[in-house]
Amino acid sequence: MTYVRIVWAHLAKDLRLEWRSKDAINGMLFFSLLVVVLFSFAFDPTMAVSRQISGGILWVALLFASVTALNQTWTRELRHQVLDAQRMAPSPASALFLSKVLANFLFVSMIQIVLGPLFIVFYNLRAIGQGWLMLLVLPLGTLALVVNGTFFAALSLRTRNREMLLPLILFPVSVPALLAMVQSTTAILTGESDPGLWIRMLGGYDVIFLTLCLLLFETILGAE
Amino acid sequence: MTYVRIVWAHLAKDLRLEWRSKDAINGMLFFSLLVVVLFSFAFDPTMAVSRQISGGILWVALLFASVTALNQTWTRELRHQVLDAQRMAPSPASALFLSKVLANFLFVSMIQIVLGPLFIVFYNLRAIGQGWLMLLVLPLGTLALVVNGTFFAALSLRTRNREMLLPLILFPVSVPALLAMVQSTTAILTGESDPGLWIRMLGGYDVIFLTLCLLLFETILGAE
Amino acid sequence: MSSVVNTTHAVQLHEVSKLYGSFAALRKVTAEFAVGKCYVILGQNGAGKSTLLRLIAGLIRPSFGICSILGSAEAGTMRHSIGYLSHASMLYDELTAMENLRYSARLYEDNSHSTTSLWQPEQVLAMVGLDARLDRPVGKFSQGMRQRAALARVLMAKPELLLLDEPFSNVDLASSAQMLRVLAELRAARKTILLTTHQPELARPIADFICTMHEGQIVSLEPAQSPEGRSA
Amino acid sequence: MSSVVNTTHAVQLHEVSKLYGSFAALRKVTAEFAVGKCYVILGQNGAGKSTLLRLIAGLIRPSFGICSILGSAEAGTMRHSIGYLSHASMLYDELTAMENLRYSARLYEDNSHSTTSLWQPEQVLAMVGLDARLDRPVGKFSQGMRQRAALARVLMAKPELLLLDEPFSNVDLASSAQMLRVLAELRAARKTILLTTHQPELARPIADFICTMHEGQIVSLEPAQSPEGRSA
Amino acid sequence: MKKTLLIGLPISLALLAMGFYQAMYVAPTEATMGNIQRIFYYHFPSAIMALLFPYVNFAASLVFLATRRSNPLRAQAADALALASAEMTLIFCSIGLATGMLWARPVWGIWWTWDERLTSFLMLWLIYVSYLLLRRFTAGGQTQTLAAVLSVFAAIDVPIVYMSIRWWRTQHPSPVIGGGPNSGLDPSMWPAVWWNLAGWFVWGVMLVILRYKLERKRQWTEQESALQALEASLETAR
Ligand code: HEM
Ligand SMILES: Nc1ncnc2c1ncn2[C@@H]1O[C@H](COP(=O)(O)OP(=O)(O)OP(=O)(O)O)[C@@H](O)[C@H]1O
Ligand SMILES: Nc1ncnc2c1ncn2[C@@H]1O[C@H](COP(=O)(O)OP(=O)(O)OP(=O)(O)O)[C@@H](O)[C@H]1O
Ligand SMILES: [Mg+2]
Ligand SMILES: [Mg+2]
Repeated sequence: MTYVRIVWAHLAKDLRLEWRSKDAINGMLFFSLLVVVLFSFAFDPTMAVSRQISGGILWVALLFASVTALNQTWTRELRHQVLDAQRMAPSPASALFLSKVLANFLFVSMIQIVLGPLFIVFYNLRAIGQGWLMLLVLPLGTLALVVNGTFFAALSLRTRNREMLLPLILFPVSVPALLAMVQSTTAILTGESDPGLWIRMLGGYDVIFLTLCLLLFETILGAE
Repeated sequence: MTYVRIVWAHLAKDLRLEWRSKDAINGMLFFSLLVVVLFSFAFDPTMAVSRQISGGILWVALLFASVTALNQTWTRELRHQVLDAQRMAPSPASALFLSKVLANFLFVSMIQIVLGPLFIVFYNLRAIGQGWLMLLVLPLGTLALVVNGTFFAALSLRTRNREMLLPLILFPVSVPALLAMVQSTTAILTGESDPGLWIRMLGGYDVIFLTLCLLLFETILGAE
Repeated sequence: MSSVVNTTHAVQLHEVSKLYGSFAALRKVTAEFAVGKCYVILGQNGAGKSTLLRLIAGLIRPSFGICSILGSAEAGTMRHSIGYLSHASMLYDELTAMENLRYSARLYEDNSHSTTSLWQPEQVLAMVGLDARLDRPVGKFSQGMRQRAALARVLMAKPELLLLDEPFSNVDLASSAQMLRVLAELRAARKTILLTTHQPELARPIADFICTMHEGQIVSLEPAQSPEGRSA
Repeated sequence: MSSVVNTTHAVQLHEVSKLYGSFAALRKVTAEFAVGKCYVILGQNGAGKSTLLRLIAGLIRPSFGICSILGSAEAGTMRHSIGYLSHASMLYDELTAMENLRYSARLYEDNSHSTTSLWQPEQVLAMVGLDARLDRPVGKFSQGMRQRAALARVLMAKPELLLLDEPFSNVDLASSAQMLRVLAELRAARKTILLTTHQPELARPIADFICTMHEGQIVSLEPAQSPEGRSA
Repeated sequence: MKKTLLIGLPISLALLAMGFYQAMYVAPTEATMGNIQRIFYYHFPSAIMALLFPYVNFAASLVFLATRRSNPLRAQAADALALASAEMTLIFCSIGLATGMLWARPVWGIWWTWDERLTSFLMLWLIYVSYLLLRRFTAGGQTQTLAAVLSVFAAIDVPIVYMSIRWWRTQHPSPVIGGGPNSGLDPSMWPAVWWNLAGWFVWGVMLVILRYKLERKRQWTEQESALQALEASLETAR
């Protein structure tokens, strides 16, 4: 119970900060909109293959949007050395991590809710496979991105070239997740293959890495 | 002469800061490699159409890479309010801008020098059109990205969500440039049409926007 | 080195050194700080005062030597009873002082270790002389107001061991006096206080011991000229 | 308001107000600061001292009123002769003090406006009592060392008008004395100095005038008790 | 260090020379690919080595994480081993990639294909580059801890990568040999394989030991010079 309350305290703080400077979320939304438009410039959506590449486009756009957002997650903890206060607080470190994951999950989900329909409109998509499965793929994929992203953002927090480092360590480790996202999305959109395997893999990836991150976060935060 | 010396002073300072954290360059190189790999995960390069979409992929990758880099250009001026010192200095503001553009141009070019060959290898490309024209398209395109990117990074500097805002402003304004880059690259790679018009358009875009930015930068910097 | 009567010690340092590269910010510091006393740490710029406090706070680890806090030599076990005020405010610029305090309170309350309850945010803001109704975010405070809000955050958890790095810098005289009264009360309640400052005359009234640092060493640790009543 | 003999004025403020939202940080301030004098600005936390200095420095613009600097009411024309020390260091953390100064020098030198040459970085570091050979980046300085390096940057351009926001905070006593000697020399060279502080006793020896602020207004601007020799 | 070199260098050089002789002169020329196939004798051992050393790195990192508080000295040693084996992984991985690509160009007509083995091998390379980059980007006391944590992530990620790559793009025909490793290898080629494998193994282990000792020495001199600086400054203070 105490743990839940502490997670909530962290989360409420983050949401309030975000709310106060609302434009973060506005910005992310607009960002994703632009990405969709831009991509349809770069890749002619009327092409026959557009259905095949649109899964990739969706997730690459989301990946870059989240990296930009994730980089900022911890930045506010760095100003005025608030992070030192976090390190000194007696509350469990993993609660801090969990709350950040939740907050980021909320933000990226919000992007998706806008990006999804736009995508469908611009690319004239209609799922040939089981469309409702996307409701499973999207949250699972987002969680995969966000869990590792939040963790590695914390890891690169006190290094030189913070913002540079995050994608460098996040991308290689996230490859299986990205692959699973793209493949299951494509499978659903084209209906050519069964996304089941990929979705189960995403779920497994989420569970494994969330556990790992929760276990190791204390170590990361405590590192001098 | 004085102007050139001041530009050089700014540039030397930036290069020295960059050099001090030497790995920035390494990071950039690795980053571009990652981007290519990720993109080839997301967009199957073995597809028959890959030659048609690779122009778009190359530039979108570059765009994301430069946004990540550009976001950081001004960050170091913000810490400890160095920017206030810059605003108070009697040296011309446009010199500061020019030096930042040069520094960013160097960095993004460096990314390209790595990204280009990698792209060719991973996507198995061979230009059917006049390949040497790429040596014109790449710098011109980069300059277009960098000039506007640096300017808008400065513009969005003291707004709250700095990093989010940049792509928001940068993308719409860059659309003509992006279009020209993508089209000329595709024309060169497929040899199906003449890239001449697009290249001239890129050149014009560069000249116009560089002039505009140099003229307006003082205003931007001085804004309270 | 110190001539403290052997009560339990709040902080014991044994040959503690802190190196940054080949530069020694702390050099074989051996000292004991007794529970319930107020130590005023003086010394030139760069003498190592902040480094010492950060080390005791557990934010940096000694390169050599042992540092035990409130009887425990293991880092992190005594977090709930250490309060540390640094040069930086450790507050969120976008939240008001009240919001900052409420958030911080959550991280310290309901903790199985500590049985004492916390101060109410209103109380502690009054203690440092800030108006609790002020709805301006901390980022728009003046330098001195921010410093006082930072102190409020530290005091709220009612820590046993207070580490205050230049608490009076940028604070006006009236507020300094107010803060001193609070510190005097805390000392009376047998909290241990370690405090650095460049204005010794300000801190003298509450000082039990004056500790002088020079180039990474404690060169003297002596009872203050006017120890108020209580036996050292 | 002021009883300054009418020399040319370094700064003239006419009914200057600065609003943040509906909060007035400065309220109809009218004042004149004479060339070659040293003004010590006192006042509580949040009185508006920093706001006043930032306004004179041209970093923020008045909401109402006119502010003219060294005879020019247009912002930015007098940049080469204003030096401003803020709460922040305005230095690059990754460069050493020398490198920071050399860079800054480039931005001020060879300027058609100013004919006076700059100080050498070594000289100016010696003036504030920092070792020029120190090859540590500024980010790793102690708080007081950083403050002194920041002052060095400001002094280097030999500005006519010096705006110093709490230059002595976090600085040890010996260095404060050193800095005061430098300021006294500058005053002797007829530079104008505006200086805020919460340690009036420190600044008194060089003060020509004491200016007291309260809630966004200048409530008094009086000759200092012991004006050293020179006629006000 | 000298001893390692004295023992390791001759052995590995001898083995490698024998391997070279076997590969170039004794082993028969492959029927379809011709002499270019001889790259195989260098490609295969380095690829195998690149799959071996990550385990060393992982184990060492775990030891570091477990003992960094209780037994700092052992932790330091573990960290040195982790670093050495990571660098060795990267070297062999790069050799494997390079020889593979050099081979692929004449045989398949392309430098690269997204075959499962190639892709997962590339991922391994990427992960270890990011590991070493992290080590360079961080300063002071945190480097070792952060790197060890990343190493744990890598170790858990690599099998997942491998699995997912196997499932990936199975639809697409790829121009790669179908069979498993060594499927169609002529018995007369085996000696060359074994000699080279042994040679590269000894070579790799020797390099790891050397690098380990070098790193230990660096740690040691760093500590020593720090202590000396400390003592020296204490002297002048008196
Ligand atoms: C885990 C890493 C790798 C291992 C264990 C490995 C092992 C092997 C083995 C045992 C063979 C001989 C197969 C046979 O003759 O039937 C082979 C062939 C080959 N490998 Fe690799 N390899 C690896 C990675 C790579 C990479 C990264 C490339 C790069 C492009 C590559 C390119 C090749 C080529 C071109 C051949 C010849 C294929 C043919 O006969 O058609 N390999 N590899
Ligand atoms: N991260 C670091 N890297 C290198 N040197 C450091 C670092 N932190 C502090 N130092 C050095 O250690 C010495 C002591 O610094 P410290 O901040 O403890 O001084 P201080 O006594 O608090 O001084 P002040 O009164 O100016 O705050 C200084 O010379 C400083 O430059
Ligand atoms: N950007 C801002 N937005 C809103 N209010 C502000 C802003 N900047 C300053 N203020 C308010 O203006 C008042 C004056 O601030 P200022 O920093 O000038 O005080 P000061 O006299 O320098 O105090 P101190 O001695 O503590 O530094 C304060 O009440 C402060 O909260
Ligand atoms: Mg200090
Ligand atoms: Mg102020």
